[in-house]
Amino acid sequence: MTDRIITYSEAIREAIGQAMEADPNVFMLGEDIGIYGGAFGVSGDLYHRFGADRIRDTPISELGIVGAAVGAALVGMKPIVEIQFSDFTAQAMDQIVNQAAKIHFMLGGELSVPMVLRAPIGSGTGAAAQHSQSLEAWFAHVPGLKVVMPATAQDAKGLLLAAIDDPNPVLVLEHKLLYKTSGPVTEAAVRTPIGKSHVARTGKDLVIVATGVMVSRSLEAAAALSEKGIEATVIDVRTLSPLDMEPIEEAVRATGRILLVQEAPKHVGFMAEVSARLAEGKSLYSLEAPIKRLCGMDIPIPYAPQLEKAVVPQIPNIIQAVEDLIREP
Amino acid sequence: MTDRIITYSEAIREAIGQAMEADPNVFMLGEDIGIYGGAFGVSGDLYHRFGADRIRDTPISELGIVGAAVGAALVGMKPIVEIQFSDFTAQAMDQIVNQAAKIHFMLGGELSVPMVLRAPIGSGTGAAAQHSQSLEAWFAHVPGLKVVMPATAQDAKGLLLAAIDDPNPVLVLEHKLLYKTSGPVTEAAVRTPIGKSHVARTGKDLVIVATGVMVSRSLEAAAALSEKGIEATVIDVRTLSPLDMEPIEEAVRATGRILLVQEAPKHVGFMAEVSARLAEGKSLYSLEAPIKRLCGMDIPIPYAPQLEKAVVPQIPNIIQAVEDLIREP
Amino acid sequence: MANTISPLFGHNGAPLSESADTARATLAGMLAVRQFEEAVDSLFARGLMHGTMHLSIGQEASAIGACAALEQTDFITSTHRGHGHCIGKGADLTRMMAELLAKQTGYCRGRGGSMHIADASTGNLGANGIVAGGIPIAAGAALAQKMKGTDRVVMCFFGDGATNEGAFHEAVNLAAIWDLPVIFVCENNKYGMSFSTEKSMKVEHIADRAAAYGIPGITVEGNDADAVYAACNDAVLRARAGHGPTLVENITYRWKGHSKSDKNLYRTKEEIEDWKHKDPIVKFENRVIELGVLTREECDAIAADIREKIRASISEATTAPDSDPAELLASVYRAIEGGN
Amino acid sequence: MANTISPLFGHNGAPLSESADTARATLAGMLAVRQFEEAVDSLFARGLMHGTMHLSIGQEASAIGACAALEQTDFITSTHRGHGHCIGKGADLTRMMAELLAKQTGYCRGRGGSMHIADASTGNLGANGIVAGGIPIAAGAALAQKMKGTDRVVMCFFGDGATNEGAFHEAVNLAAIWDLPVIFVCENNKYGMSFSTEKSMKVEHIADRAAAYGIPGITVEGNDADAVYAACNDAVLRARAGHGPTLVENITYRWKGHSKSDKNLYRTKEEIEDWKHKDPIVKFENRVIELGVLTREECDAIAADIREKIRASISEATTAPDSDPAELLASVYRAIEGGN
Ligand SMILES: Cc1ncc(C[n+]2csc(CCOP(=O)(O)OP(=O)(O)O)c2C)c(N)n1
Ligand SMILES: Cc1ncc(C[n+]2csc(CCOP(=O)(O)OP(=O)(O)O)c2C)c(N)n1
Ligand SMILES: [Mg+2]
Ligand SMILES: [Mg+2]
Repeated sequence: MTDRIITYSEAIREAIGQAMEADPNVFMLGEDIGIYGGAFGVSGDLYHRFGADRIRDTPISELGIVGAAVGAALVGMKPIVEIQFSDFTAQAMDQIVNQAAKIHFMLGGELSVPMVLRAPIGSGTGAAAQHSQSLEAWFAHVPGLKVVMPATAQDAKGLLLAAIDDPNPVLVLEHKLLYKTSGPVTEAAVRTPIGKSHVARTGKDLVIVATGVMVSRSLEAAAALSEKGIEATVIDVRTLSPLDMEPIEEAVRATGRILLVQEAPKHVGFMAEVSARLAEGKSLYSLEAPIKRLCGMDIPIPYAPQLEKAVVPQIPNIIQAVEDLIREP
Repeated sequence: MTDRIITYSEAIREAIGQAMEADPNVFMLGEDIGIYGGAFGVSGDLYHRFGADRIRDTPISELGIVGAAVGAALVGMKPIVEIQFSDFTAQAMDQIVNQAAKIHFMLGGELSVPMVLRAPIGSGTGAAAQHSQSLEAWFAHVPGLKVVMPATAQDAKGLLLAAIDDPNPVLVLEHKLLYKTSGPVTEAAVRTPIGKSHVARTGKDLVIVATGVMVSRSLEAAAALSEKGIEATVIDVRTLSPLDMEPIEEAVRATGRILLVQEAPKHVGFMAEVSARLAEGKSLYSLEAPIKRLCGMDIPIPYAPQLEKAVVPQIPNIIQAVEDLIREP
Repeated sequence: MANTISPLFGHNGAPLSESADTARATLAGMLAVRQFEEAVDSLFARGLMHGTMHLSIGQEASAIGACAALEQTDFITSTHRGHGHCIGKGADLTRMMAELLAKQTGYCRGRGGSMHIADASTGNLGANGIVAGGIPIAAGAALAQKMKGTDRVVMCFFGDGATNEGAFHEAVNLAAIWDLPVIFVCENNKYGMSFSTEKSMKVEHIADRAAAYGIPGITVEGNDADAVYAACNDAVLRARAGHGPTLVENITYRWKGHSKSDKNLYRTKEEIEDWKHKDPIVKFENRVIELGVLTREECDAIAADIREKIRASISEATTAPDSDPAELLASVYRAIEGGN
Repeated sequence: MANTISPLFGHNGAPLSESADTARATLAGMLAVRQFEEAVDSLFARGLMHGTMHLSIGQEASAIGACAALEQTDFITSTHRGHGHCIGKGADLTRMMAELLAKQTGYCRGRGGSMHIADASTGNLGANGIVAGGIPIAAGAALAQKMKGTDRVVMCFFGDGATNEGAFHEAVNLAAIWDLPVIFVCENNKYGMSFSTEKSMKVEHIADRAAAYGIPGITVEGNDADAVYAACNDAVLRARAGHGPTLVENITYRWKGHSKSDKNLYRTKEEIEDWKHKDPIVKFENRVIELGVLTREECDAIAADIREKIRASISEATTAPDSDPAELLASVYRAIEGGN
């Protein structure tokens, strides 16, 4: 099968469709995923293809829904839960963290929870503080969960398929601003491996490590920087837990400079971990400049468009940060 | 007034009592805090002193309780919520994170949420994975919350009093193993300032930064190391958000070596932030060895006593880590 | 100068349609909600407003009839579909409009937008972007009243969908066991987004759920401002007298989609048309004219007056300064008096 | 060799006390729970067991009577006070004891302890340290049965206190709207820790809460194994026939404190004594002897047999290897077949 240019949303929908065709135990559970087609239109026509039983609309009960997915997974189903906004994982934290993440270990290893939880993250839609968070750090901190953040349409499909295969609970955090972006996606059900960081661009002067929508912003920044003679390697972390540091460390050894970019607030965010891993290993000695983080400000996401833009990294901020970093002694 | 040796629990109770005497708007809300005296006996006789109205027993409804505290705080009360185990903050995340943390900012600044949330953290009591977590990293990552972790009886009192004064929502994370430990505590209602790290011990060879029960373990380790000729500075972070890096950076400049110790799982934990702050500043150049983190393993807390001990740092592990660190090139 | 409708406070319990003053205030309130939202709808369509928007057009009798049972000093908590509640409690239309236009003069200084309007001066503790998020908060504000010994009550608005959240259950139970002065007003517009109440619950009425908490539950024709007022007034009196909460269910309907992205696939055109024939404003207007309380001309004059207020809100808000990024970082925490 | 009591499966609905076989099994089950917990209590008191422990002594008729309505292939979810449920579903007493003793041979390899015993082979999806944590899980397991078209049911145990959690509300509603094959068995022992049901809710019976979900609710004398069985058997038949969930409330009482740290300040000695006179085991024993179904000697023989099993469980478990730290890191995630 071949590649076509489709959107990130379409790629997710295609993955779910292929998984549901291949395995009768796969089903979807979520608010307004049926005839409405999903708050962001992701489930689309799946309801018409698979029916109300397997594309199962629910009441507004996030804790109940996730718990039901845990229970179904325990007895052999493979539920995919859609949480309308990742902010509402707050409602379901007990089932995600105290149940799903711990059951396999805590109950002695016989049972497991092959559940996928999809949730849109991020700001940029004018939806304000309760609908715009990037909470990946919470989940990455919880042993027993796997956390992926697809940055391209291909990975939106591939990581989701891998997540569905996985016998463990996997959170797939999708960035809202990516849903309508397009890219080449294989028609075949090709998996993107969970647990591998991806080198999206190679350059000799520094390495930019990014997640989610910051990957494409970093690539655009890198393209602009290239015209100024600065060549950046860009690494898409893709899986936040378990984290693959290998290509990041290699790139640091090669370039000596690193910029870490995330949308989430800086304080105790995911990129702190990447930084800490570098600082506690041999890579430390390859650094020619301090490790730089460019993150969201430690502020709830505001509503006004100019404020919303101001609190998370934009392409010019990345370019600026790289230029500053290159200038470091 | 003078100092007495009292327990960490007694110090908390004394703080609450003094705050309730001083301000009729202060009250407590929580499960079994009344005649039962609290799951860990912290509220003790407060019920008899202040009555069922102000030491208010609740049904098992964490989300409802925290939400009620938010509402009461909005209209001028100063609620102190006790969550029986910090693990059950998972039930209340929406009210903590989407409401309490954001209201002041998101609603334009007129309203605020002067609420205190107390919750026991940590392992060591054989209560297994759902009753032993250290989730401070979650809360420290949320703008709008303040997070403190008292490590001594004096700070258990002083930080709580400061938290009650604070017009913002403050989480006070108390370590279960500390409740029965004792120390000198001023009788007067002396505040421990929120937002200041504390140098608990000074030594020239390295700095150990710790939180919660790891502070006393680090001090004990430091005492043992001293007999071997190694002198450690020990810094008690005390406030995780907002974080005061000043004394930590100063100690790094003075010693060149740093060990970060936390009980929580390592991956994307709080100490990653401390490490990242050092690695992105000038302190990086003072390092004579990589930054070392000694953390809980990335594992749910197991029940068996030997397993439970094996997964979080103990005094011998700290000593070992220091010796390794000192030996680094 | 404030650009508000003057809400009714301290009314004596008689039907709103019975006297010219109350009829006028009620009509003005409902028209203000309608026209405010129509204006917002059009600003949005013309690309002059961003974000998302949840309109309560068709539900005006619920907000205005319910708020008419309150005193100035009482509190409300509101929802994502909250413009009506704000206006009913006396919010300044210009500051509301400014908020939606992301202006520094808006209720939230442009930080919150439509879903987060709050107004301490009128006792509005805030709209909420989280379904059911305001319910525990309302219980807590009511607990505070009880502990302080005031006679203020809290009116808590939420939708039918919200009653499926755990927050509803826990909070209503707390209010019940503590006899808190709170009125739970469920605006049952038949859908939580696309999911109908027929599918989301097995009971016929939301009010049936009161049985689980041992409190009274009442189902009301929610498009009849008089009926809503009567039920809420009873509930307010109960609450103020220390007899605890009531669950009031206003049966109503939203004419517009759930939000801007709604294609209305889950309901029929006929259903929407049917409900448009039950327009709460037309119903009330016809009644007061029939009763001879107001004339058609008087009603038209009220509408014209409101139109002027809405127009003023737009022009004043449009020329206000944009919200200011410079003050953001210092706004996350409330500063401690005297420093820390 | 497995050290279990043989639970009743496939019983025909007649009272458990009516035939010698069912009477024997019921008595054995209740005695096993009682003696297991008494043994655990004493091991704990002697410092041979660590952590905390929630004993169900006094509540045995609820667990055993309810499980008697199940088939071997049915599922249960349980609670922090779950020894009775495990035993009722057929768990191996030695593996349970080994778990409490933190042994590698325990149900959870010593990783979970008392609050986390699960047993896939008997359909026990796990005790739970989180109050109400198992309720949504039960709904989900039942949803799976419905989707797969099996005729298996899920029995979901929880306490009175758990019904104040949002999880209860959301999960029961899901089960109701989808007609899921689940039986919600509330063990109402009058207290959630120290907080009595009189204080924690305004309704008289937990079963009253069924009204909010449009499902049947029934209050049962929970210390009468026959009554519990009858109510649960009806509920199981309903569920298996596709008619959805039932809320069964077993009124019972725990003799011991909530956990090891309980000083029983919230209840009177008299209340505890009163309930000891309603001992479910004595009640059942007396009935079967009175009915002439079993003799006193036969009853004593059953008790002696159970004592032997419990003794065996302790001695086997005590000599088992401690749980192994070496395997921990590799146990957090289930390995992917064929690698990833
Ligand atoms: C906890 C949570 N879940 C889901 C949503 C997304 N959402 C916003 S409004 C809404 C429907 C609410 O329905 P209802 O309570 O009936 O209010 P209505 O919109 O009909 O006024 C949903 C699902 C949300 N904002 N919060
Ligand atoms: C979410 C949560 N909140 C609080 C607790 C602490 N806790 C454990 S058992 C218990 C009482 C439970 O009462 P009930 O549901 O009636 O069960 P019982 O103990 O009476 O069998 C409490 C408060 C918990 N484990 N989980
Ligand atoms: Mg609705
Ligand atoms: Mg109980």
